[in-house]
Amino acid sequence: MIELDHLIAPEQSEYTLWVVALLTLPLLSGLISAFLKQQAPYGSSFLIGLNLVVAGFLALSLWDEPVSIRGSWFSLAGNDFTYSFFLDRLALAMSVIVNFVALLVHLFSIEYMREDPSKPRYFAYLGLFTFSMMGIVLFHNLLFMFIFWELVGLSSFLLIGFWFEKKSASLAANKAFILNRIGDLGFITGLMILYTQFQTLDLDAVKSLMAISEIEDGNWVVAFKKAGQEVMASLDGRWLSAAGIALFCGAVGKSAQFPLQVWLPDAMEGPTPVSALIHAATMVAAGVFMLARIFVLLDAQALEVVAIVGAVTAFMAAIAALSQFDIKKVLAYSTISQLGYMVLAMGVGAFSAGIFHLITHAFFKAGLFLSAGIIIHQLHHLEKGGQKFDPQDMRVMGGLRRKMPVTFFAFLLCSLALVGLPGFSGFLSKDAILLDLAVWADEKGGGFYIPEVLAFMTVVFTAFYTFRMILLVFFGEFRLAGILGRNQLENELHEGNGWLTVPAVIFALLSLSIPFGFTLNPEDSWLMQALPTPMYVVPVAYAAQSLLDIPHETFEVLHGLVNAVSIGLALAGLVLAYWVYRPGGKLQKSFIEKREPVGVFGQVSFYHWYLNALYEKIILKGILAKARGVAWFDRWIVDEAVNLLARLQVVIAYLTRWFDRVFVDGLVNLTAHSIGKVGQLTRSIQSGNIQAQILVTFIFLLTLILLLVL
Amino acid sequence: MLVLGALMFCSGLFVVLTKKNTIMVLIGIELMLNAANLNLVTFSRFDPQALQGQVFSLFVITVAAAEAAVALAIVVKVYKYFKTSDLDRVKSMKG
Amino acid sequence: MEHILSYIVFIPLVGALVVLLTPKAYQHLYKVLAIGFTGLSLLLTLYAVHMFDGGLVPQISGEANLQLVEKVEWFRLSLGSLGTFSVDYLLAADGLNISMLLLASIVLFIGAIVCWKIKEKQKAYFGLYLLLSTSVLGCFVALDFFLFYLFFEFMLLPMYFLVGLWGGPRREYAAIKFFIYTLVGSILILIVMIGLYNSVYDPVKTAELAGINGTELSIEEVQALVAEGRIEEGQLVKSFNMLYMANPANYIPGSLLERSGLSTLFGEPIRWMAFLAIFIGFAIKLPSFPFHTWLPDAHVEAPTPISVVLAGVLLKVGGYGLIRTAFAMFPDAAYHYAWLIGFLGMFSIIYGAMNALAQKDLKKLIAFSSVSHMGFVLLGLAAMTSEGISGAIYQMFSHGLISSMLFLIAGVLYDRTHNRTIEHYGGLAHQMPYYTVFVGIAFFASLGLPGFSGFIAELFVFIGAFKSSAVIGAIPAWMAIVSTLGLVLAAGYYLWTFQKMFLGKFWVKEKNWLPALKDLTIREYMVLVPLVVLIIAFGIYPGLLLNLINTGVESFVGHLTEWSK
Amino acid sequence: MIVLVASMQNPGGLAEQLQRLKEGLHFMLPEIGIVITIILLVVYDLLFQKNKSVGLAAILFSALSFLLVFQVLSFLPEANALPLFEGLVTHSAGANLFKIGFLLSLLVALLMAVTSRKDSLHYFDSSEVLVCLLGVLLGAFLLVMSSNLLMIYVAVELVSICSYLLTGLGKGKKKSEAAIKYLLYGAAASAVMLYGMSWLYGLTGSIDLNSDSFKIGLDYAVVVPLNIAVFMVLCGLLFKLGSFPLHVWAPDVYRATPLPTVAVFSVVPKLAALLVLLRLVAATSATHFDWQTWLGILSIGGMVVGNFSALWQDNAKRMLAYSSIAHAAFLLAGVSIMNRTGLEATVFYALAYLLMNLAAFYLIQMVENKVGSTSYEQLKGMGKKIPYVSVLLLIVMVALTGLPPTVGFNAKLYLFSAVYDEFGRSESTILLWVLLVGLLNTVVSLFYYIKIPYLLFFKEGEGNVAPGAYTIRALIPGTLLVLSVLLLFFRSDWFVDLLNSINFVL
Repeated sequence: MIELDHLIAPEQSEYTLWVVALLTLPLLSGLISAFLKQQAPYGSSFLIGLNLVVAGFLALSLWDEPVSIRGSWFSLAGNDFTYSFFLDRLALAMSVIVNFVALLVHLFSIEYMREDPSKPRYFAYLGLFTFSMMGIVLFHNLLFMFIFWELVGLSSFLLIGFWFEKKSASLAANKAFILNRIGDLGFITGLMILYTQFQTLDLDAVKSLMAISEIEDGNWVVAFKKAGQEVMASLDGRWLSAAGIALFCGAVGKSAQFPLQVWLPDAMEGPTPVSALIHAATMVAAGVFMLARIFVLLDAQALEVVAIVGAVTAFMAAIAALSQFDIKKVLAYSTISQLGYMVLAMGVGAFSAGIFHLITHAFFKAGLFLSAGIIIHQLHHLEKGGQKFDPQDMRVMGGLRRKMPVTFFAFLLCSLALVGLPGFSGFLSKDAILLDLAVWADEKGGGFYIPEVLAFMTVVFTAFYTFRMILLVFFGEFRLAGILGRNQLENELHEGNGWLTVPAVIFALLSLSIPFGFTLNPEDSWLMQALPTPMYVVPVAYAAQSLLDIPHETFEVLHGLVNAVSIGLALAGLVLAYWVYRPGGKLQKSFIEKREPVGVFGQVSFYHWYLNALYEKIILKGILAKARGVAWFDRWIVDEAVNLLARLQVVIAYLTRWFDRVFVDGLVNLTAHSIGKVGQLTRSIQSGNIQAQILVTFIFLLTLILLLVL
Repeated sequence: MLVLGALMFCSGLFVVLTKKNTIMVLIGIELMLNAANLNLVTFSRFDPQALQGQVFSLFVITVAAAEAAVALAIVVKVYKYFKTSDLDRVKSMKG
Repeated sequence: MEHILSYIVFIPLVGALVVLLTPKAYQHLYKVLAIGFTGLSLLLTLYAVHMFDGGLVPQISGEANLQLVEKVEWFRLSLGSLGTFSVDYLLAADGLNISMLLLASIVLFIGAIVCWKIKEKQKAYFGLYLLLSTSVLGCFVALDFFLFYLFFEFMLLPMYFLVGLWGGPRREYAAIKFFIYTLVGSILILIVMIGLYNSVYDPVKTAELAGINGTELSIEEVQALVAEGRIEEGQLVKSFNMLYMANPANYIPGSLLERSGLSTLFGEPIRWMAFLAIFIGFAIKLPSFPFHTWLPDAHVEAPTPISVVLAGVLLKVGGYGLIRTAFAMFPDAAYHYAWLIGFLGMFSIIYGAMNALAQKDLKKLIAFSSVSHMGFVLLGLAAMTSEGISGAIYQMFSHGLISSMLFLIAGVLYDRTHNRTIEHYGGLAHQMPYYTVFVGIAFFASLGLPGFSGFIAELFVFIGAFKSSAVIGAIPAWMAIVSTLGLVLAAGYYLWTFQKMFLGKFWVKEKNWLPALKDLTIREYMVLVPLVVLIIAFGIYPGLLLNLINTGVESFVGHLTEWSK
Repeated sequence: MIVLVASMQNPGGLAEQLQRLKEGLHFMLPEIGIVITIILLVVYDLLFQKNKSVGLAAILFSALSFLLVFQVLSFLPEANALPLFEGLVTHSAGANLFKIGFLLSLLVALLMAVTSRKDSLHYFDSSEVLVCLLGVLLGAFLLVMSSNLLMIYVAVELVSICSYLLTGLGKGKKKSEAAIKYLLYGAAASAVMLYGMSWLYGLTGSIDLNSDSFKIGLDYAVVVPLNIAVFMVLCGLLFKLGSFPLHVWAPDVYRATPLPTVAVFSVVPKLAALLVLLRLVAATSATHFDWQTWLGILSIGGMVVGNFSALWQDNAKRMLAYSSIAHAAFLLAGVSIMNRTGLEATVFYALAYLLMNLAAFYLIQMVENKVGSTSYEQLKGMGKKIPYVSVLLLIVMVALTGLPPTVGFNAKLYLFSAVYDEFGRSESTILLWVLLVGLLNTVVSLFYYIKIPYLLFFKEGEGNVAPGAYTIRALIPGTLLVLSVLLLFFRSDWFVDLLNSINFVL
């Protein structure tokens, strides 16, 4: 019988200090930037760079033998609440990537935020973010993951609302935080369930306990020893699936999955480098990372939910991206849709494919955002003389490739990766996902072809909106000049300097497929091999069929087909996009003049399926109205009820007094009438009349006697 | 005898309750007292130890006299202020 | 230092006397005195906590392993057929109250510092404040019901005057309301107290009185004798000792509240009705829906320091009372009504949050958030699991700190503009950046962000509540899950308030507030910074508190599970 | 008179009867003392023509304090009760305890009179008021001792008549009116009581409550007439107790008479009647007469009427009048317990009530001296002007409400405990209702008791205060009373032990 206390026994390693450093350096960078004032950018960037070195060192030295470090945080009711780091390849890869992206973004920001007076705050937030992100990556304990999960949410809140004087920004920040909170409810519920069953939240322990737990007539039973005596924990089996789904809710919030994805587009209110770091490369990927961590704990039902949600998200977002004007919005929606791919991958059990896509996406999407950032930055410089325009609106752009070749180059490469054309990283990862998806669909059959269909349609749309973006931004003539009526404007526009371009170019180069292996078959990519898909540990009765159990031939058979279809679809997308938005094409013109797309499809797409409307106009309003109702209820019903009691007492008092004085007379008059036939005092018996009082007293006593004696 | 006592008591009570004139009321009270006296005296016939009742009644008579004296004094006082001994008119205090 | 608890409790009283004796000419000294005396008792409390050994497992239903005990027989009455009953002066600490004592001393000290704003009738004010301090502190360490009730009742008058004399425009209404409400509660408690000490005897003293002990009798032996009815009632020593009351073996056979007693009233077992009565009594103080309506008024009208003390400590008396009396003495009834209590807790959480969502007055909002957060306490208690109970206690502690901070920051704004309406401000972050930082910290702490003490508390309450159905079956799991909604609502009302008041373009309703709207003063830092430090400290190292309460909670839960069947 | 009765009772030799009387007299010293004081006063009043007040006061206070000391010294808790004068009166420790209380209250009342601006003349310019007061005192003394229907009647009448006079003395419409009403009401009540007594006598053949023939007679008596008779007797006592439903006279009388007298009225006759009632209950408890239910109902009625009527008052004096009705009801509740515990709880409550009430009246008197009236209007905002007295008043109000840390709390606690205990024993619902209504009424009473501090401290008043601070001499008694109210909370065991040591013979 397995002993819980052994599972969560403290572990040490000579790398502990390094890990701690890896975790805390970013925090430090955040803190110092508060004091460095104007030097903050360089200081914090340096520390992040340092951290990258640490990460690299750890990655190199621990790549083949993962280390786990564990200690006790505190104990409650005999349960040890442990903290534990687990540096397996996943964690190492993630920490390298996070630090890498963070570093480049820092450098980029040095230029991008140069004029902003509150730079220190900005870099402090960035540091805080990197710190909490590293927390999620390094900790191997659900409780700690949740803690840093929330901290990430906080830092994202702060960064989105960085320009807080913009109402829209602060509102977007609130939205992001609250929607994430909703997701986190699920996370907490998951924690409750797992803790109730296993009495620990340490992932290692949870996994090994999950491995020995069984399903006995619908009950999820696990037996283990704790502090010597046996513990026989048993819950209704449905809680097992519930746990998986609940934890997944956390991912839904964080990685902007349906139905909580609406916060991500608004999050673009934040500075563009932030969007690159947080809302493209790292934080939103945290959901996927978390799914990867709990991958083996998910049972069939949970996985199905995950897959479907992922597919739906990918599709919806792709549709939404089709008709946006704001370049960042397009990128945001494409991010959502790509995240959808990753989640879908996890859902179908394509663990390594999902991670692979996460990583490739991190690079090319960051590249896209940075390039977009350059454009926005440069356009921003054109604002002068009160001539306001929205530098993110693609309708003011066009023909930029002439003036900003480097940016164009970077943007193009990243876009191709996004579209997923052979030779680019995106191709490999997406191909892997689609292949596994196809196999999964074939295995399950029936309605499970729908995700596949959605995923493949998404390929077309992705290609379409990507090229639409490129065409609108870099080709045709520079429309802003026309709008502002300053013909020489184009000459004032010029390429961003090295601070800006270098990071973008680096990302561009990383979105080629070479870094991941010179091949067209994702199987051969070293990263895929480095991160093999693990086996599920959930009880067999509930476990899904693992892709590893499926004979390799199946994949071989489908591979060519999937390749062909996806490439074909992508090209179709390109052609379609070119046909619609080619420079001088009248569709492009007509489109550009329009304030917003027409037609049902256009509207649905532009308004992202009206999700916002649904949430804000209906649900939120409803809740607020209900709140007011409750407040009214409290004030006028509950409170008044109390006051009423107080009043009631006064009423009683009045009644007694009435009884004491008035009723006396009433009775008196009454009796007086009756007696009055004999005596002649009917006229005048009034209050204060002693006889009356005596009389009533006696009557009262006599009635008492009658009541009690007889 | 007892019946007579009871009758006296009731009539006394009745007088107390119905007559408006203070003096009459006092007389009513006298009646009640005397009813009690009557009882006492009557009962003391069956008294194993002799005559307790009769003694009691003697005391009652004495006390009653004292009471009456005080009462009349107060009535006079009342009459001084209210110029009447009619109880219904004697009311300066409400409630 | 064997009388340390007495010192802690009565030092403020001494302070009150000193203040009363100090002539008006020196009234600038009053605040110094108040701070000094509360500070002194805070120091002693810290020392007591330092001496407190968290390793000892206290016996909830007996005096074993009590710490810092002071027990003197106060008086002993022999009321004929009621038998003798003895009232002890019994102060002691165990895992259940040490944390509350610590909290009380801290908050009272901070409250005393905040009192510098009070300008008029200083003598009376500080006298009453110190009086209040004594009664509150006493409430937490008194383990004799009579003594406890004395302190409990004695909180009313100072509070009544502090709210009624130094409060806001509707202060009198608020004060009366508070008074009446709490009095109703304490009357209910009184009924039960009478019932209890009439049914419970003190085995030790009984042994003495009954003179059985030529050879010293053990408690068990005495209990056995009584159970066999070999000691007639006249010889029993009825006890006010809360710990003895918690032990079913100390109930006189055939007494109304005897555990196995079948004596019923209107068809319900009297024990259950007694539990309900005492529960309501403390639920009013807590407060829980539907007994909470005094809280918003009292908070809104009370001056800042009093709001701080009210939210920081007085509410906790309710929770502590529930633990110490209702649950410890009536485990079976508690178990029977756990569903109801849990539901009330859940409902309060959401109901309070919904109310807060609709408030326009900052203080009202905070008040309702208190209702919501106290709901967690009820939920955790109803769970009857160690996680739940620890969570409840932790929640009381952290809410004590956080709500104090919230009321402080509300006070900061009110001092400057005498206006607390949320809509009247915008973009204060431009004007008062550091203030904004503290507000942000307070808000995020209160909405349960990890890293702050509130998170730990709420997490444990949830876990415990969920676990309950699996281990003891007190409340269903869905209550925990539904209650999590409270987190989102909290995020909602705090963030929107924050956004309305502090973010966006700078804007205030009255132009003449502008000069007043300075950033924090050094005094305000002095009270805010320590709170922040504490909140974070208890947030990232829960062991600080848990090491004190763990054993207590464990044996308490053991007690519950043992007797709730 | 004594001779007469004695000779009636046993036709033994006159000599040993006289012997017995002599022994008896020695126990009657306090009463004799009072009588002597009365005579002294009258004589002094007749001898001297002008400014007698000093002398009168001197005589009075010296006499009273002498008596008080005497009583306290001669007070032996363990003393067995011994019937005197052929069982006409019984000399018992319980009675002595009450006597001490009476003396105390009379002293306080007279101190009030001395300090009071308005009334001091009225009290001390001639002997009559004082004589009446002493008459009341004497009556009360006899009443608490009397164990014989005859004695009860005579004592009650003595108390009553003196009270009528006290109400009537002095000028003013109100006084005379109140007096006549009081008198008629009282006379009627006592007449009824007497009639009841006569029937009791008839049914038992004895007027000596302790005599065996009385007890035996009760057992053989016919139920219904007996009950009616007992009830009629009860009426007279309720009247003296000023308890529902024979309370209607109280408010008017209280309003018409000056505070010191009210203080006496609200304490002395009440408690005397209480003790007699206890005695009567004890004597007739063996019968089918269901005391518990009757008293229970009466006390519930009293609590409700008293408390809720008090809510309406706008004058501290009348408020206290009604509150005294409520307290009388609480006492009845205690009586209705009908066991030793209940008895002690009741006596404890009675004496606590005595203390609190005296304190309350004394302090109200002090306020009146400053403010000129006891109407709420005048009390407004006095907290700032006369802080010390106001704080004392606050404490007393808390005590009357029955909250710690005052003796009022213990009193209520013990009373309710006793009720609860008896309920636990007998499971009789009426007791439960008494308990619940009682507790409820504690809340209700808070409303009007707290109103006084509320007015004193919270309200801003324009009422102006008479110049000059209180003299220490005036402050000391009030302070002492309040202190005792507090002290008896912290050491109520002293008191209870005293009660335990006393063997009440009823």
